[in-house]
Amino acid sequence: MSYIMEIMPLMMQGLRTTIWVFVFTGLLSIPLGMIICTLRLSKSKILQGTMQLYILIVRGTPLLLQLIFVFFGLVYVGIVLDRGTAVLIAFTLNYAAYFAEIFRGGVMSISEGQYEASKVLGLSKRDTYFGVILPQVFKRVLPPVGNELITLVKDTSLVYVLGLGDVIRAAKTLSNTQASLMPIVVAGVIYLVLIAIVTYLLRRTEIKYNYYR
Amino acid sequence: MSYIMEIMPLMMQGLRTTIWVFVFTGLLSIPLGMIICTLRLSKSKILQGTMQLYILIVRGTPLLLQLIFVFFGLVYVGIVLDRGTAVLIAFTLNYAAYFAEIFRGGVMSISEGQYEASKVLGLSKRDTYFGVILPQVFKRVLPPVGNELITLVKDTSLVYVLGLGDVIRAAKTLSNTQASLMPIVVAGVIYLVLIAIVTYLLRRTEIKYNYYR
Amino acid sequence: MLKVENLSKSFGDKKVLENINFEVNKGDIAIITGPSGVGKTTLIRCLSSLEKYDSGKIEISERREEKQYPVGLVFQGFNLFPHLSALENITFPLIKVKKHSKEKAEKQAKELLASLGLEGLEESYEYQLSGGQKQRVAIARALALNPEYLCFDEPTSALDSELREDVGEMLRGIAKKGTGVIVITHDKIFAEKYATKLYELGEQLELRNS
Amino acid sequence: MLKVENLSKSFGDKKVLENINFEVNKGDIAIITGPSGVGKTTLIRCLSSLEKYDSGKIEISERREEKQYPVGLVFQGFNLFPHLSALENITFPLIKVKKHSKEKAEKQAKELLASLGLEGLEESYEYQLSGGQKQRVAIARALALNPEYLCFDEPTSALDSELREDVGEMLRGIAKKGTGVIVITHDKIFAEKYATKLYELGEQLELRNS
Amino acid sequence: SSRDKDKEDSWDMIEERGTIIVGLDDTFVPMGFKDGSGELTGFDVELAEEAIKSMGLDVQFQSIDWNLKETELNAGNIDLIWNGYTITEARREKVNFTTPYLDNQQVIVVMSDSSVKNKADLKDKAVATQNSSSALEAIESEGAKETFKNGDIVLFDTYNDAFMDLEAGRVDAVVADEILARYYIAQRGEEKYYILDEDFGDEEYGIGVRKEDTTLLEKLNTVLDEMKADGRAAAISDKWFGENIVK
Ligand SMILES: Nc1ncnc2c1ncn2[C@@H]1O[C@H](COP(=O)(O)OP(=O)(O)OP(=O)(O)O)[C@@H](O)[C@H]1O
Ligand SMILES: Nc1ncnc2c1ncn2[C@@H]1O[C@H](COP(=O)(O)OP(=O)(O)OP(=O)(O)O)[C@@H](O)[C@H]1O
Ligand SMILES: [Mg+2]
Ligand SMILES: [Mg+2]
Repeated sequence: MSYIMEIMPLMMQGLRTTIWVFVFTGLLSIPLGMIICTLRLSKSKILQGTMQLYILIVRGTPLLLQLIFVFFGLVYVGIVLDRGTAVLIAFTLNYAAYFAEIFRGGVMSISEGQYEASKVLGLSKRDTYFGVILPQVFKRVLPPVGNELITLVKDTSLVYVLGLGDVIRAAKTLSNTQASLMPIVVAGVIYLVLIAIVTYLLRRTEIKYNYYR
Repeated sequence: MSYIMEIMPLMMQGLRTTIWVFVFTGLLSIPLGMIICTLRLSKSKILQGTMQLYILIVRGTPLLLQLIFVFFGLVYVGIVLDRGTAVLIAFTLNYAAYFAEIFRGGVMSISEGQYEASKVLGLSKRDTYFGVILPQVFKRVLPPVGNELITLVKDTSLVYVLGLGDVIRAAKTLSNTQASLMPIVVAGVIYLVLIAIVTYLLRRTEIKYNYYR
Repeated sequence: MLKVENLSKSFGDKKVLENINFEVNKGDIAIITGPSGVGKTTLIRCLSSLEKYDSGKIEISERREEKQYPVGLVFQGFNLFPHLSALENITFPLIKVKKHSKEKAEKQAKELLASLGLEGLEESYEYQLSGGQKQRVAIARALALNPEYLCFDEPTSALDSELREDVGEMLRGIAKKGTGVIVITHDKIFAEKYATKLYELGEQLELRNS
Repeated sequence: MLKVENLSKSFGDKKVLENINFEVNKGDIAIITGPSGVGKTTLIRCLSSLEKYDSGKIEISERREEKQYPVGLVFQGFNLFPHLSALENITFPLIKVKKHSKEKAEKQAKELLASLGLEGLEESYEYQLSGGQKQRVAIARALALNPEYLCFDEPTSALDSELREDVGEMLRGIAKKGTGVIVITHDKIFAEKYATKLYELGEQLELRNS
Repeated sequence: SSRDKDKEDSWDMIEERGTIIVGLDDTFVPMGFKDGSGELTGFDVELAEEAIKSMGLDVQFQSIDWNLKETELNAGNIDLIWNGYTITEARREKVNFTTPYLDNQQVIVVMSDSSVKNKADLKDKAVATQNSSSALEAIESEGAKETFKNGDIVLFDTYNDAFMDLEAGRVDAVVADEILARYYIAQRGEEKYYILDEDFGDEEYGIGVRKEDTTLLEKLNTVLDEMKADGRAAAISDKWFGENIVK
């Protein structure tokens, strides 16, 4: 017990990093993902193509490399970001691409009949999208969005490459100084708890959407 | 050009690691995921509970920690695995849990009517599952399975923690010795190509399943 | 007038409609019968511009000045919005397309539902409705918008004879007010009773009486 | 004999069936009519054990020695298997449940499809079929398995009158061979013509004639 | 642009700012690491604090990924690499080093019951070290890597992992900085390990400075000399190693 108390301050310091990266990325990337999805599905070939290229590059390369690129690479074109900003930009741009694809999958899974009904009722593209399609999409994408958020909790550990200390880095440091695997086990438990909380909140939201089938 | 030639040998060595981890994990974890999904949906409360716990722990903790645990932690109970085996075990157990949940989502998305029709036709549970549900599930889970495989390509870089050198580690090492970001850009391009290949194969499979709507 | 000239349509190799000619005036109730699989649904899907046709022409003269496409459709499979209640299925398009206030839309929707025997089901979702109840919500939703022409794909297939009469009377009502009504049905009695023009779709679309 | 005693069923607060009594013998064609939303679909879903009921009893005497549940059902919404062709929709259960060889199953399925006017559509998938064509595939799929009792939920709603006759004759055929047939329909003519027992479901299930 | 700024001596800028940013891998015991309470500590950390304070400036520590240390330095994110940083030829091409302040050896550590008794025995054995470390450079420059098992060396992210692997028996030897190796051995149990008499060469620790920062380099060298002369360096060394090993 006293052992746990001893390692807790550093772990908590790491936890703070983990949580802010998670919360801000979540809050920023979901709306951005929706915008990207909308542009990706727009009529304009240019917008479509740009978004497709963007999604391809972001999903086609590791977030770790993207972090390095945003922080170190942009310096070459005169953009010097501080560590926190670089992390948020890289994470948000990365996760927005994933969310955009999830939303797109959701939009395309809505049956043709819903579009046809909207069309013959004379609903505008806009009303169809926001009134008929998106509300049904939300229900369907909740599970994959949840998965992505859980992955995000774990991906936060990549901030180590910019020298930020998250839970895992704290655990590895402590494991190093104490030559023991115990801090790693503690880190595992911390993640489990975090993810249990996220899962609980997701389930509550799912229940809310269960009013129809 | 000669510069590219200089960094290529180490990059290629890394690429070999990336590819075998990807291929073997893919081949082993998808069938295992199907088995876990089946057990998770079985009638036995014990099996259900065990699988739920397993999925919770695996998805609730980072793969990085799982790798450390399998490779270093198991030594404490006398199980000494070689690097390759440890990597495959940790990756397969991890990805199988994700695939299991994707399959379960697919199974549950099949409309009640399909189960009811099977039931009144007198089809056995087994025939319903393998003849009616799974074939429809395959079509629906293809996109999320594809996403997971693309994530796998990138996750292979975690093998660094067991002392294996993949593309990213090669790039970081070269970037360090040459004080240049170029190797990192090259690594990005390698990933893009790998993922483009995976995406192409996935699209081909999707087209195959397009015979019905 | 809604006028169809030499309309042809195939799915791949399969010719479904060939040189169909046909016209409906406002105030008409045109009823189309014909064997299963002959192309009736395909025809009215072309009319309401859900399906592209290979050749021919569909002309609509004297269009009201509105953005809304002038041909409505009640689907064979209903296509209700599952996330909206029976009432909302009707009010949502009214509010969005007709720009009605919420109150006005709800008043109109409730009256329509009641006239189709659905009082008390305003708050039900699609999965809670019986076959015939879904069908009536779909009819109410289309009627509420009052399009210039309105197609019905087997609107009484899941209804008992009393409700069929109710639907028939409603169609007469809207026809009288100037809507052009086009109905597909297998119900001969219904067809004979309510048609002002009765067609049979076989190889060709033939006028049986008017 | 299939015997229903004091069957009651509600959805939440809403009582749908209350103390229903009813029996069907093998060889009967029991036809149930009744207003939309009264509970007909719910009743036969209980018979084929898709829905749990709150109280009462459903007894089936003289069951053949088979694992298969003895009451089949053709759904109001068809529920075809979308990943199987029309032919496979029929052969798959035949091969799995009746253990027919593939050849035998295909032969039987083709005959059935032909007798329902679907020759040439063996390889079509659900999305390629018209409303009435889907309905007939669903009927063929249920008939092929030859259950002891077979329920039909509005089996002719999407069919023209000629096909209705065909279906009616088929029902007679299987009833003669010893199947107990239960049909829900809104088609009075069909009901009068083919029923050996005609019921109307209102507050109660009343026998109209037999 | 910042690129041009990189080429200028940044001393004026540092003085104006009043702070020197020291980059370190905060998992690197005993030179610079975070203890359980999250405080940075270690020999190099204390030495740096003392030295920079006597230059009249504040010190700020910045954790970095060790693989990217020179990238961080040249991007201007940190001003110094001061964290058991071995002076090697390869690194000299990218950074300037202060005069060495510690001696170090690349020692070979095996389990005490190992059959490996000298360098020659390492042939066809599995050998591990840390990635991007000076030990790796030393091994490669001796051409020893090719003689190891599979003609390769096992590279871990931290020495801790390498020692755990040694204990598990999956590698036969670990090549590490002596100072570091002694710390781990003390932590994990002295009797379990054996340090071979032969090694992969002597080395020296220095502080890494940007090539263009000649003023900073000069001032650092002066301060270090003063600290060695007046015994402040010796005191810190005593605290961490029980003896004065500063040279
Ligand atoms: N899941 C449900 N939840 C709540 N109410 C339901 C549910 N399913 C059916 N109902 C209600 O039960 C009643 C009976 O439905 P049922 O489908 O049995 O009617 P039906 O006689 O088959 O009508 P129809 O001829 O229109 O198909 C209806 O009023 C319907 O609204
Ligand atoms: N997507 C499609 N691909 C191929 N064939 C199709 C497709 N949709 C419809 N068909 C075919 O076109 C023909 C006409 O279909 P349609 O739905 O118009 O018939 P219908 O007259 O409405 O019949 P029903 O009374 O049975 O609803 C049918 O033979 C059907 O198999
Ligand atoms: Mg049709
Ligand atoms: Mg019904």
